[in-house]
Amino acid sequence: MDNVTVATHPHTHETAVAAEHQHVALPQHRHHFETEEQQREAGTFGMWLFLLTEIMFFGGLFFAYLLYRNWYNPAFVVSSNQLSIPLGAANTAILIASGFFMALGVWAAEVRKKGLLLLFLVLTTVFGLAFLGIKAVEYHEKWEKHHIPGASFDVSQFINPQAYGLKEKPLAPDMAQKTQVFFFLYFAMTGMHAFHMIIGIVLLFWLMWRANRGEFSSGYVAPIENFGLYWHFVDIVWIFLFPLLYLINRHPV
Amino acid sequence: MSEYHDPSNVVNPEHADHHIVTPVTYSIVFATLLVMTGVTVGAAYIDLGLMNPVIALAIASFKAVIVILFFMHVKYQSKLVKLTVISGFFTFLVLTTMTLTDYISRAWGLW
Amino acid sequence: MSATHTILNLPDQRTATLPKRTYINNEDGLLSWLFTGDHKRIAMLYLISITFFFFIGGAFAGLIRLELLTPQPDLVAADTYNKFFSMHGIVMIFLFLVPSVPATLGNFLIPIMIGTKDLAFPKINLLSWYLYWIGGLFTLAALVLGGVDTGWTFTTPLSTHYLNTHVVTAATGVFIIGFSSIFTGLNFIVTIHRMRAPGMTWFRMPLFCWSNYAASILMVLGTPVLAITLVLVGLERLVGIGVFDPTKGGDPLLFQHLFWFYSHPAVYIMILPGMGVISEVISTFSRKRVFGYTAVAFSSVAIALFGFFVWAHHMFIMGVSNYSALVFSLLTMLVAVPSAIKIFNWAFTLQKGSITFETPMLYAFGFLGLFTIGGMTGVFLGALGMDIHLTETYFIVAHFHFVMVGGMLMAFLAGVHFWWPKMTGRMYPESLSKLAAVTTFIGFNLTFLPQFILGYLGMPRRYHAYPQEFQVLNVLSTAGATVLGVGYMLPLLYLAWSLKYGAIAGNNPWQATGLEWQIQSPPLTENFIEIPIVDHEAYDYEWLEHKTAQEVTTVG
Amino acid sequence: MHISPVLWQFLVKWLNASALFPREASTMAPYADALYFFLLLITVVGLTLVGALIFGFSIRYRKEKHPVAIQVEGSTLLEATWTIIPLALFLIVFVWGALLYFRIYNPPTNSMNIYVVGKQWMWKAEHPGGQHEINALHVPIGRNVQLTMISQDVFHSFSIPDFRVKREVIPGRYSTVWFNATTPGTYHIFCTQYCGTNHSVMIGEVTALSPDDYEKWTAQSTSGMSLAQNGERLFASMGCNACHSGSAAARGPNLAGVYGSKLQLTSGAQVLVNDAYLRDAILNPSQHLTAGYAPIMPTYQGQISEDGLIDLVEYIKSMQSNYRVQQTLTTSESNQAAPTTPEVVKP
Repeated sequence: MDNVTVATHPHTHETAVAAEHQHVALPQHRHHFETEEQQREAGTFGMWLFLLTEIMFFGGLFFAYLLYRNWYNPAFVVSSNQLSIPLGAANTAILIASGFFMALGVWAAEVRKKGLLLLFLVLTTVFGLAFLGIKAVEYHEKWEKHHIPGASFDVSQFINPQAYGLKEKPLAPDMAQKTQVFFFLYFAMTGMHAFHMIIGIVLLFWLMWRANRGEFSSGYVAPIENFGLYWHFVDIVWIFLFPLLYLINRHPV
Repeated sequence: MSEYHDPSNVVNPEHADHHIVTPVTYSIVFATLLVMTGVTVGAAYIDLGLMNPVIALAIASFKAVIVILFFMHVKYQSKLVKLTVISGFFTFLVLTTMTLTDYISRAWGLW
Repeated sequence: MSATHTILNLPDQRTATLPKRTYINNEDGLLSWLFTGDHKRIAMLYLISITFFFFIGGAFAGLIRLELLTPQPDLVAADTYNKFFSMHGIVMIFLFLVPSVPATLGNFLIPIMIGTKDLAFPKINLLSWYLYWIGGLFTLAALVLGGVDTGWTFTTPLSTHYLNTHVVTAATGVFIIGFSSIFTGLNFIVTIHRMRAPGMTWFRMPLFCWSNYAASILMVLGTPVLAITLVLVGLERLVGIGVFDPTKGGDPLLFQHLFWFYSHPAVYIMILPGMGVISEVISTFSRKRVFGYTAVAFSSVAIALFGFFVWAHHMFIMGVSNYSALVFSLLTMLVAVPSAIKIFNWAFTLQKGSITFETPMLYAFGFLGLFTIGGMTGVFLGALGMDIHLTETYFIVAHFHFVMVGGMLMAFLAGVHFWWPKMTGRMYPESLSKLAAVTTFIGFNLTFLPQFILGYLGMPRRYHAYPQEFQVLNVLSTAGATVLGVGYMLPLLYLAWSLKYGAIAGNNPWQATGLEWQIQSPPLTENFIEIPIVDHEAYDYEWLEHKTAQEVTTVG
Repeated sequence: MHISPVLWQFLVKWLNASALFPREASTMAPYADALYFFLLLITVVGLTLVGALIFGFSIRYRKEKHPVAIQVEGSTLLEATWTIIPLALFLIVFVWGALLYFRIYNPPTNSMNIYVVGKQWMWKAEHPGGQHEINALHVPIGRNVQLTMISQDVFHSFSIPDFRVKREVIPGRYSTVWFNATTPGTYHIFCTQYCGTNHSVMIGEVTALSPDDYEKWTAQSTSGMSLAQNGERLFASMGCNACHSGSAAARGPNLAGVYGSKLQLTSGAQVLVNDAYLRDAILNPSQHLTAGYAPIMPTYQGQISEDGLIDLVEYIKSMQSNYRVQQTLTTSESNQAAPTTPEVVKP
């Protein structure tokens, strides 16, 4: 084998393997990949690496939340009680459903059913938009309660809960100021999450357009698969945000 | 046999065959996720003290794991992808624990 | 006679021609470059871009040194000076050092070295270059609109509440450049994992690939933390709520933690690819495989791994808990060991070799000396008690310039000279380039050795004016910077000259073993006519000899 | 721009001042320098070794002498050697450095305390006896001096190179450093952390005086009011004594004797009451609630300047007799006329 020089390889194995797999060359196959299998795996792996960066991106926020939650626990408890569990739980269910339809969409693409794929993509989008709608309702409520950090942020509700019909114990004035830290992190985290959702929905429309043209009906599923990974990752972020922001230390009810 | 040309990475340990997950599996996972969401909301209304955040995070982690394994197909992926996923969470853990060494031990001494 | 002194092996210049079809002339027109997916063309685009930014950053360095010629604040106003060093830092770190070797040499060579036609995601590679420019333009905009004076570290609460300069613009620039770097790293990792040629096992890869792989891991996992930190700084400036603001309950040290969680690994992002270059160069010019290949390969990975555990050594005096400082100091000592291993492995690669002293080798020798000093002074700073006196003085300035400029820039220049014939098909004038290497080395030492003394004497960094007793050393340093400037201008001139008038280099002027040297120079767009099968380890000079002998017999 | 006077004059000046090493003017300096020289030694030896290897091999194995390379895989023994020896050296450096670190950042008890407030761009030193200095610090030689430092705005860093001490001055939190000056003279104070436009102007001079001179200086430069006296006024004018009256029925805990004691908090934690605790308790009372008291104290965040907080802390410290850091400066008993409105209160 030593005298096999670099430039004179006969490619026997490759042809053998290719014949074995009976790949039909797809138009989406890029020239620098030797096989579609290699291209597909490279795509998946690349997408996962991108998701790693997303983990670390949200990781910084999660760490900030962890730290300040421990520092200012009473403020975090009462301000998290200001969030609506029914809305949050509904949103969780909606987002999980959206992810479910996305997963079905991947399956539909894999079994090359164009109609089903389109249907599932539409459903994914609809549920995604529903999630954003409910989020907007929640944001609006915070706006009305003056819970958006900044100049008009109002702590009186936390200092004097009885006046607002709340059963909670009043916070000391200095601790009440710290509720602003909670709401900042709340808006930063859910806002960053919603931003990812918006990007995802834009991409969904693009994918629907491509699916409609039949691009994913012949076994080329990488874009759907990789977008699915992204969409599920956004789900996972919410799966952690929901208990952290809404649920922990919910009592007293 | 290192000279063996393996363009599809078939003999490569980093390779895994493309596996199509069925809608049945997806549905089971979906149902589990919904049930777990219900459980975590319910658990939030019971005062368990320190266990409340632990339970909430445990359920969230469980949900995340099954999303990763099934919706994101990691169960059927190569070792490489599994390792990648783990390394991401590991690095997050490094960020958290190493930073916490500072915050936790700040209270220990005067200096 | 000269044949015994050198391994340079150029074809007969009277008959030599450049290959008919190369990646350079494959397509014509500016658009064919701006929309290219070819990793080699993108590498050249990057090379031009980072050279541009290098000289911008260098100009600021020159202005800084000029101001520091005299103790009085006489050349520029204080805030102008602050903008100078901030821009110098931002441009040099984010626009030059981080992309330097990976985005140029790495982009060009990694696919060829592992025997594939391109990086896994050519479009993302191009996107990365565009992001680099968008980020660069933001940075330039911050500069043109009036500058930014936070220093490259964006320290809160200074950057968030006390400055009226273009912090958000510059931070946006850095944020975007960060994604450029993420995409480069992501591309490398996927390519190295997924696209190696048949027979190219992990332990047959050139060490350049190993070190770039290690750096890529850091890029992918570290950079997003910088991104979120800058987002928070931006929000704090724009919306005005304090995650980092002590008056509102935030902790300014949290910023430091998050910032250095990226920015310390960033140091390894900058130096690791340079180490890869040095491995290639030293092996080639001593005709010998790298001593302890596995140790060098694994030390790269070890540096990358440990690199994530040591960031708080930038904060020893900043009020981190002292217990935590202990842990971080210990880990810092551990991360110094792999670098020491590398140095000795390189030195012993020379042993029993057959050494010649072409330009890349001179730069590599420069690297070894300067990096040893840079690394050892890093141990000074990692030692807790010593750090108290030395940190935030010129000692630390000298230390990281020894690592970044003495290390990385030397390695970058070694790499550019080493692969220039491959990238362009032309040779540069050897005597002139040797002169440049020596000039750079002398100028560098003259510039930065005095700064160690200044630092121990206590002169703080980022000072616009300083007490008079520090002047002599500062004059020395400025004088050195002048020499250094000449040393950096020379390659720009003769390399540009060589594009047209340089001798034709042929496929393998250095008689090196890497796959990149077995193809034509400049390479074809698709690199290889046929994907090679690799049946030998990296740095196998016996294989090369065998192959050459065979070619001679078959051709001749 | 001009290159001021003739260069050799500066050469003389530089060599006279300190050529390569700063003066050793505190008890800490020899310790720091010892480690520095050890590290220098390692560096020089290491550099010589690497240089000798490179030059030795370059000469011995250059192509003319050694035309054909002999391929060597590596050597586990050699590699183990240059893994273990540097590791051992670095670990020695780590231990040594850690010891030095604890020496510098662990103020001895009974050191005299001086407060330093950093702000853009000046240092304000406040002696308990009421001496206020800007960009200057007078200290006696032969006494342990502890600096309790805080920043009003951004990060600063208080550095006295000739004493080999430095510490970040942080907004919102006290940090401390200590030294014991050995030689009378004046030494530079630098702000070493970049703090904005006039960062390089934020320098000052520390003057180490012999005990006699120091006595003279304190007598001459007193403002007439000790910090504790200022604090007492502030305590009254802010209405603190309405709750912290010291009587058993008071709504706030009795502050006399609280400094230096262990306090049981509502949260269940036990804390040692020190300067930092007192400051935090004024600004964020609900997190520092003494067990048995209701969280009714308002926050004074943004209402008292750092100087005012220092005065209050000093006052509370002086409200008892069992605190460790006894300040028995003659001037602190000074009882001259004082301003009617406390200067430090900001509405």
